[in-house]
Amino acid sequence: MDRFIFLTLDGLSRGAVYAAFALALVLIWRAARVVNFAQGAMAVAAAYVAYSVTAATGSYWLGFLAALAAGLLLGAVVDRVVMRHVNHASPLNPVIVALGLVLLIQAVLGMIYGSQFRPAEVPFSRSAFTVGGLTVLSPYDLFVFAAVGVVVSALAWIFARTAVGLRMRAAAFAPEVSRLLGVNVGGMLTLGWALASGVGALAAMLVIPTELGLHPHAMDLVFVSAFTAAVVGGLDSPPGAVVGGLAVGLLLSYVSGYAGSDLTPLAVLVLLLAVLLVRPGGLFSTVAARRV
Amino acid sequence: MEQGLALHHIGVRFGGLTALDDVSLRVPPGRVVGVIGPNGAGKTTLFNVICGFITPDSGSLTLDGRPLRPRPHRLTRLGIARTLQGTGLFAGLTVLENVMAGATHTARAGFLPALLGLPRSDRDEERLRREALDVLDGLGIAGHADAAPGTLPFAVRQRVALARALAARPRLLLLDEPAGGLGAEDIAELAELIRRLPRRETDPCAVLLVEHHMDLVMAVCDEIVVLDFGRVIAAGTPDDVRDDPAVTDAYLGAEVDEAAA
Amino acid sequence: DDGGSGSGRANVPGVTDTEIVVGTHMPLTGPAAAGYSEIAPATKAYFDYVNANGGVHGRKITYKIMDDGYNPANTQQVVRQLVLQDKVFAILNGLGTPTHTGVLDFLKTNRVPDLFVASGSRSWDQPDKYPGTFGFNPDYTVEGKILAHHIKTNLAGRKVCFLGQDDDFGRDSLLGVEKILGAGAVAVKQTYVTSNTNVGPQIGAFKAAGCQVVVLATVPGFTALSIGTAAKLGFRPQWLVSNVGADHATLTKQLGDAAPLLEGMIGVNYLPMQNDTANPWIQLFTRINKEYNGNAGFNGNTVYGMAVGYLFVQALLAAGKDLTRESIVEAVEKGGFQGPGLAPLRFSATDHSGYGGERLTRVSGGVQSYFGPAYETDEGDGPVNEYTAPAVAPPANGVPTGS
Amino acid sequence: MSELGGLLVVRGLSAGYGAAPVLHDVDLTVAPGSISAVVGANGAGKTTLLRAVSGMLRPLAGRIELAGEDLRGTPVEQLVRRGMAHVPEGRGVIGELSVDENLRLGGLWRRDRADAARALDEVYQLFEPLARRRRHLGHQLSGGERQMLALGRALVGRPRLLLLDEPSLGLAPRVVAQIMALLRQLRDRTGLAVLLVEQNVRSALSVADQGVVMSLGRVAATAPAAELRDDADLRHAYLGF
Amino acid sequence: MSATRAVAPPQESPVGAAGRPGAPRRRGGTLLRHLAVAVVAGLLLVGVSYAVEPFRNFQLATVAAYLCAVAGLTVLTGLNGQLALGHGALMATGAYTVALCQNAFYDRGLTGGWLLPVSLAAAVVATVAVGAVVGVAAARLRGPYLAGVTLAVAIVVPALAVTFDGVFNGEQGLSVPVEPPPLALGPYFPYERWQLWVAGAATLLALVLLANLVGSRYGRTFRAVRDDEVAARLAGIHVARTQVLAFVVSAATAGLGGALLAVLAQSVSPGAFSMTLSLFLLMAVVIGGLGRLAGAVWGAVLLVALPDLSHSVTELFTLSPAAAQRLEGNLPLAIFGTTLIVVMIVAPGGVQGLLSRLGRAVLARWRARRS
Ligand SMILES: Nc1ncnc2c1ncn2[C@@H]1O[C@H](COP(=O)(O)OP(=O)(O)OP(=O)(O)O)[C@@H](O)[C@H]1O
Ligand SMILES: Nc1ncnc2c1ncn2[C@@H]1O[C@H](COP(=O)(O)OP(=O)(O)OP(=O)(O)O)[C@@H](O)[C@H]1O
Ligand SMILES: [Mg+2]
Ligand SMILES: [Mg+2]
Repeated sequence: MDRFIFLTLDGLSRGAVYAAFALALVLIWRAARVVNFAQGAMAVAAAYVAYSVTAATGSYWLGFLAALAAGLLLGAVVDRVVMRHVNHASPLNPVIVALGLVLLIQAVLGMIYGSQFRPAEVPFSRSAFTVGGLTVLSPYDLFVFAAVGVVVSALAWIFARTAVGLRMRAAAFAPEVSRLLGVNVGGMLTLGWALASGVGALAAMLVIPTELGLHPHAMDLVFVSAFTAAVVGGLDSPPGAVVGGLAVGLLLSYVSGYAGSDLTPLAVLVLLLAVLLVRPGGLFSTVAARRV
Repeated sequence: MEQGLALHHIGVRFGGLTALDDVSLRVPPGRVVGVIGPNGAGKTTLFNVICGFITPDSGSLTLDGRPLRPRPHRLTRLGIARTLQGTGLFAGLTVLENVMAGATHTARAGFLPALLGLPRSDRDEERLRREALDVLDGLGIAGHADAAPGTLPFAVRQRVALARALAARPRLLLLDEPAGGLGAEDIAELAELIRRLPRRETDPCAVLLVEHHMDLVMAVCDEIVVLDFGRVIAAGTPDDVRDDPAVTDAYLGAEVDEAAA
Repeated sequence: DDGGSGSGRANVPGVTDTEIVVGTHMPLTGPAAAGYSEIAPATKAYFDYVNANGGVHGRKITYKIMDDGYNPANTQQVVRQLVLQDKVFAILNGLGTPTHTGVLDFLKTNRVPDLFVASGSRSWDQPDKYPGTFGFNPDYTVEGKILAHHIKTNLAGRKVCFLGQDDDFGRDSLLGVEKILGAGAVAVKQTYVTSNTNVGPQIGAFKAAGCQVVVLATVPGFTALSIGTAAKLGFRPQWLVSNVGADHATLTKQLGDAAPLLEGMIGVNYLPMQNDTANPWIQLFTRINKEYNGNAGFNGNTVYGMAVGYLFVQALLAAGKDLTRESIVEAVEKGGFQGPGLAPLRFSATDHSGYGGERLTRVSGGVQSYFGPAYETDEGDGPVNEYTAPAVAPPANGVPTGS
Repeated sequence: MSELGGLLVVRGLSAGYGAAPVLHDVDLTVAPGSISAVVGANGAGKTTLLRAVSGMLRPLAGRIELAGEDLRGTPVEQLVRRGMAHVPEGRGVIGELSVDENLRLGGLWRRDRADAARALDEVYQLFEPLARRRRHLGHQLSGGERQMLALGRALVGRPRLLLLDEPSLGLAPRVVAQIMALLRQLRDRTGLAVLLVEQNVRSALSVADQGVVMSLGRVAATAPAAELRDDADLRHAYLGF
Repeated sequence: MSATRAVAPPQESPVGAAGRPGAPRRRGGTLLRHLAVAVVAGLLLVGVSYAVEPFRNFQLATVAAYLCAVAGLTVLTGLNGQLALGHGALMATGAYTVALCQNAFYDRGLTGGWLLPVSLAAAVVATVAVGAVVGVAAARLRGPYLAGVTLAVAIVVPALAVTFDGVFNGEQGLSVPVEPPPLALGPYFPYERWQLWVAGAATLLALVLLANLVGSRYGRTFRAVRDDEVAARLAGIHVARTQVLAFVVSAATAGLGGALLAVLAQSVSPGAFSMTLSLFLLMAVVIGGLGRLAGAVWGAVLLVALPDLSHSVTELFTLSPAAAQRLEGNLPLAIFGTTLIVVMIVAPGGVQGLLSRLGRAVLARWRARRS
């Protein structure tokens, strides 16, 4: 039983960061109908900015803010300089461009910072509290939960309740028509990219300290887990991303805890199939489209 | 035995919304049956039931007296073809290929001959191509055979869609608003064509027509069924229906005079 | 100068009177590049130093470093490019078990000497099957045995657990540990895969089982991760770490503020400690690093790279002026090399493995240093013996002299 | 003639897809508070004309003025703010958004929130099927319901100039009549100007003040609608009835 | 007040006036036509194999192996619209099958030229089986959801090699014993040339079959399903079956490609079939020109040449040791990435799209000049 509780808490705290990163993927999907394979690399770039700022100023929080700012900016730049000029007629074109961006960003980071791991600082202790002999969550885990909670609520609110959210969705689904309705489609796209990239940067700040450390490839594996999470939850749904993230985190924890970590990839595939064969649009997919 | 397609007491609901309610309908061979009704009355839904896109919550279908459990991709094999509201053409195929695709179920050569590029497959393709061109010719649009549908005027696209349905050599053709977006001249031609279909020598076929264009409906239909809120509110010959006050009220409105002119 | 007189000279690929071209494959990019990408430049720096001091038999060494990103498919390409296109004389210190395994047959078919492979797999020691291939690192089983020997003699009675990478590395290492401690002696055995960076479940299992000693057959990233995760759970066993993942400088960098957790960690090594500034080898290598390597970060990988370079120069000297592919293989098989290593190099006609032993290290006061004697053993059931040969000093000018 | 005081004035407009122009040298004037019906055979370029006017298609040559201001260089999204609304061919309902969201989108750009809300209610009153389906997604609607939604959405913005591309497409005769009546009413009450593209020539000309006949990308004739209705030669030549 | 008549009323609509163009029937049967092209290409390849050095031969052979997989993927993704990120895993399936077969043969002491074709066929069969299973699941999924599942497949299959290391020998993988070139070719026949011949022949065969299929009604149904599933069903096409078929066909070629890769490398290991490979295959498909077999050729060439080129470009710079340490490896990647981005922006139809655009422009100009 203790083991189960331990694995559950462990899985939840991992799942929360997957959720955060999955949220970034959901955001960009909702804003631009693109699965942004470069999200991980962009987030790492922002985390390196945090590293530099923290190293220069000695303040974690300055670095943290710098990462968010860098994330927002990078997202906007990627949209304006690159994605804007990509022909979206085939959904594959942006995917390939994103892969090109991954190579470019990782190479540039490698040139600037080298390919060594860098330590990633944490703002709160990572030592877990002990409750009745059972180690539970650390202050850092609670920080992660809080951050993810705030972001997901904010996003859900923006999309469902605000005019900007409605504009962003409209622009993503039907750019031409939206333009006729007075929506600044270009602006919405840039905003979407910036927001997504900002959330991605936040996720990187949260996840990298729990990983091997800061490295140009630090988010590669997280990207895969987060993409899985987003797909499981339904790419259109921020709450889906959270549920998907937690589900993936728990699954990985249980499988490596009870069955052996070499089976985790297989478990992820099984989860994907189990969910998608029943709900091909993810857990939180909306009503299936009327097609005739 | 009852020939043709028949629907018996069909009911369809979407959540709380009743789209079809106890609808019965017959399309005997050689007839043109029209379905009209206000927007959202359930006409397209009715088509979807016949095509198997929607399984009705109640009621049943028969084809030539035998029970019918329609599945979309089996439809052409049963001799039923349908056009879509909007045109639903394959944008990446040429007009000719679109029409050839409509006759997929008549292809004889299997996978292996196709993979090996055997003459058997070539001959099959050649036959399909010829037949498709004939259909296009019959509709007067063979000149567009190599065009991409996206660049064609709307009226031509409508005809391509019709050609694709006809290429399947149906016994029953379901037309969903075929006159949408057509000019008067095109509509007149379309009317001529629809009237001819049940009576032509090769591959005669009955027609079930959904259309808001009253000129056309009145001109071509042997029989008209009027739906409102998913229920049949009137049925009969065009004249009967036109004079039915319930129909005027729910559907035709003031336009009825002009349409009849 | 009678350099041109050798009969088959013109036919030896990569060798002229003035130059020897050798190549290597390493991950310079990608997730595996961390750490490893520093090795080849260090070797190259050593060669540049030798070249500046007149080269070997008048020949300068050109070292072609190819990036394979630790992807075996890339290794195929780049090694063929080195051999077929660039016509290298030999492949030196190709890195990685899965990557290098794939080119063994190709190198054999083309009779390319395949020297001092950078991995502790046993595959390199197959003189019958791959006569031109030689290892360098101590075998993972040897390492496991030496770590276990320490447990047996100094930590007897403690509950021993094991975390290993889910491949040859982890398996061979566990094999070594169990050879010494007995098959049932390891209480909890866990594995990890590099594609899953959450080791919480494994460490949690150790904690739950009350492990007191944990042996890690992990790459540096996962050493740091394991130790960090354990601290998070309030679990502080005695760590014993494979040489692969025990470089203190690397781990410190990765852990950052959490570096004090490494206090007390026991590792193994067979080359001088990079922080041992009194060691003449380290003094030599530091100097070379400053002058020929752009004063890049100096750590265990730098020492490793230079040690490889030193050994290769020794082998070239031993092969004589009339350098051929056969002569260098013969020279290596003759063995008898002495250099910076603390353990013996076991090269012979029947043994193509590299270093045959290691010495234990401990982190104390933030400094990693050797303690106790060096050990040597085999990968079979042989005993773990102390290795007592005295350390040798580097030659005065830092370039080995012919034997 | 009302030409001088045109709300929309198009001069020498050429536009097309790719290299070959579809529209050649089109001149057109829509007076404020008037309805102009553009009629012509399939492929005559009517849709292209509307797209060029609303900026969805960049003209190759020519000049478009709205209330005396040249529209060149004005981003499409700015046009609604100038009082122009375009209901495109093929309806342009955003299927992934609900009926309510689609409608709200029509008035989102407006400062006057209260009036936008009022306009929304008016649309619901006007198109009662929509009121019953506020929460439904756009792509659940029937063809005609979508058409109503697209039109209603344009009305929420309370435009001065409405570009309608075949609004009768897929609508029941009664609704078509209703819409035509509505257009007439809006014209009379609010001074709305409409550029109406229709295949349903009769009903279009019945509400229009001015008829514009297009043929092969050119304006073949411009005449008062009544005249066009009654001129059998013209009708036969261009409209086929 | 009078009507302004600007143009004359239209005469006759052009529709139907032009007789019956409808794509003139090609001369000769499909098979003959495609075989003829393949024979010419094959002869060309033989010529080239003598003209260039062994390393280039090996590179060309690698191109051939990739081409197999890329061509199949372009059919699946370009013609059938299924976004698959897991073809690296299918290649792995083929590669491991060939390895297991060849090892089994050699362990039993069998030798002969027929072994390799048998193993390659076995690889194709095994991959078809795996492809069918994945394809059935894939047929229910669309767009990014399909991408998600196939990405998981791309990760799982190589991982299985580690899980079942008793059979697949873990990370280290298996070696693939292959016969030397037949003695009839002479004692000094370069091995790399022989490799190119083997890979080239197998790939040309696969391409001929693919081209046949794409040109047949199956190619048409693939595209119809991609464009509009509802309309396709109404046209009598079984959508799911078509999608599975497309998946299986592309799996077969991926399997063959993987098998050839294994034969070329004389070894297989999971690391060679990572997720990166799957993504690179997709890149090749798109960069070459989505949905075109000719585009697949460009894609496969770029897959091999671009890293090599980027590396060569870097070698032109002479760098200080400090700079070299940073740039080495990274600069080629940066060049590679930038090239991808620029190509996608400048030529969204890929290389083949660009070429046909150029071709059409030249043709148009030529015609204009002539008339
Ligand atoms: N999949 C669905 N989910 C929810 N509601 C639906 C669905 N399909 C149809 N409806 C509703 O059912 C009703 C009937 O729709 P249908 O498309 O059959 O109407 P129709 O008679 O074809 O109308 P129109 O003439 O406007 O095309 C409409 O109100 C529509 O909104
Ligand atoms: N996207 C496009 N690409 C290329 N050609 C096009 C495109 N859209 C329309 N065309 C061509 O431009 C011409 C005019 O088309 P347009 O849609 O403006 O005609 P229309 O008068 O609106 O016809 P309809 O009554 O069919 O709607 C047609 O010949 C058509 O084929
Ligand atoms: Mg309908
Ligand atoms: Mg139009």
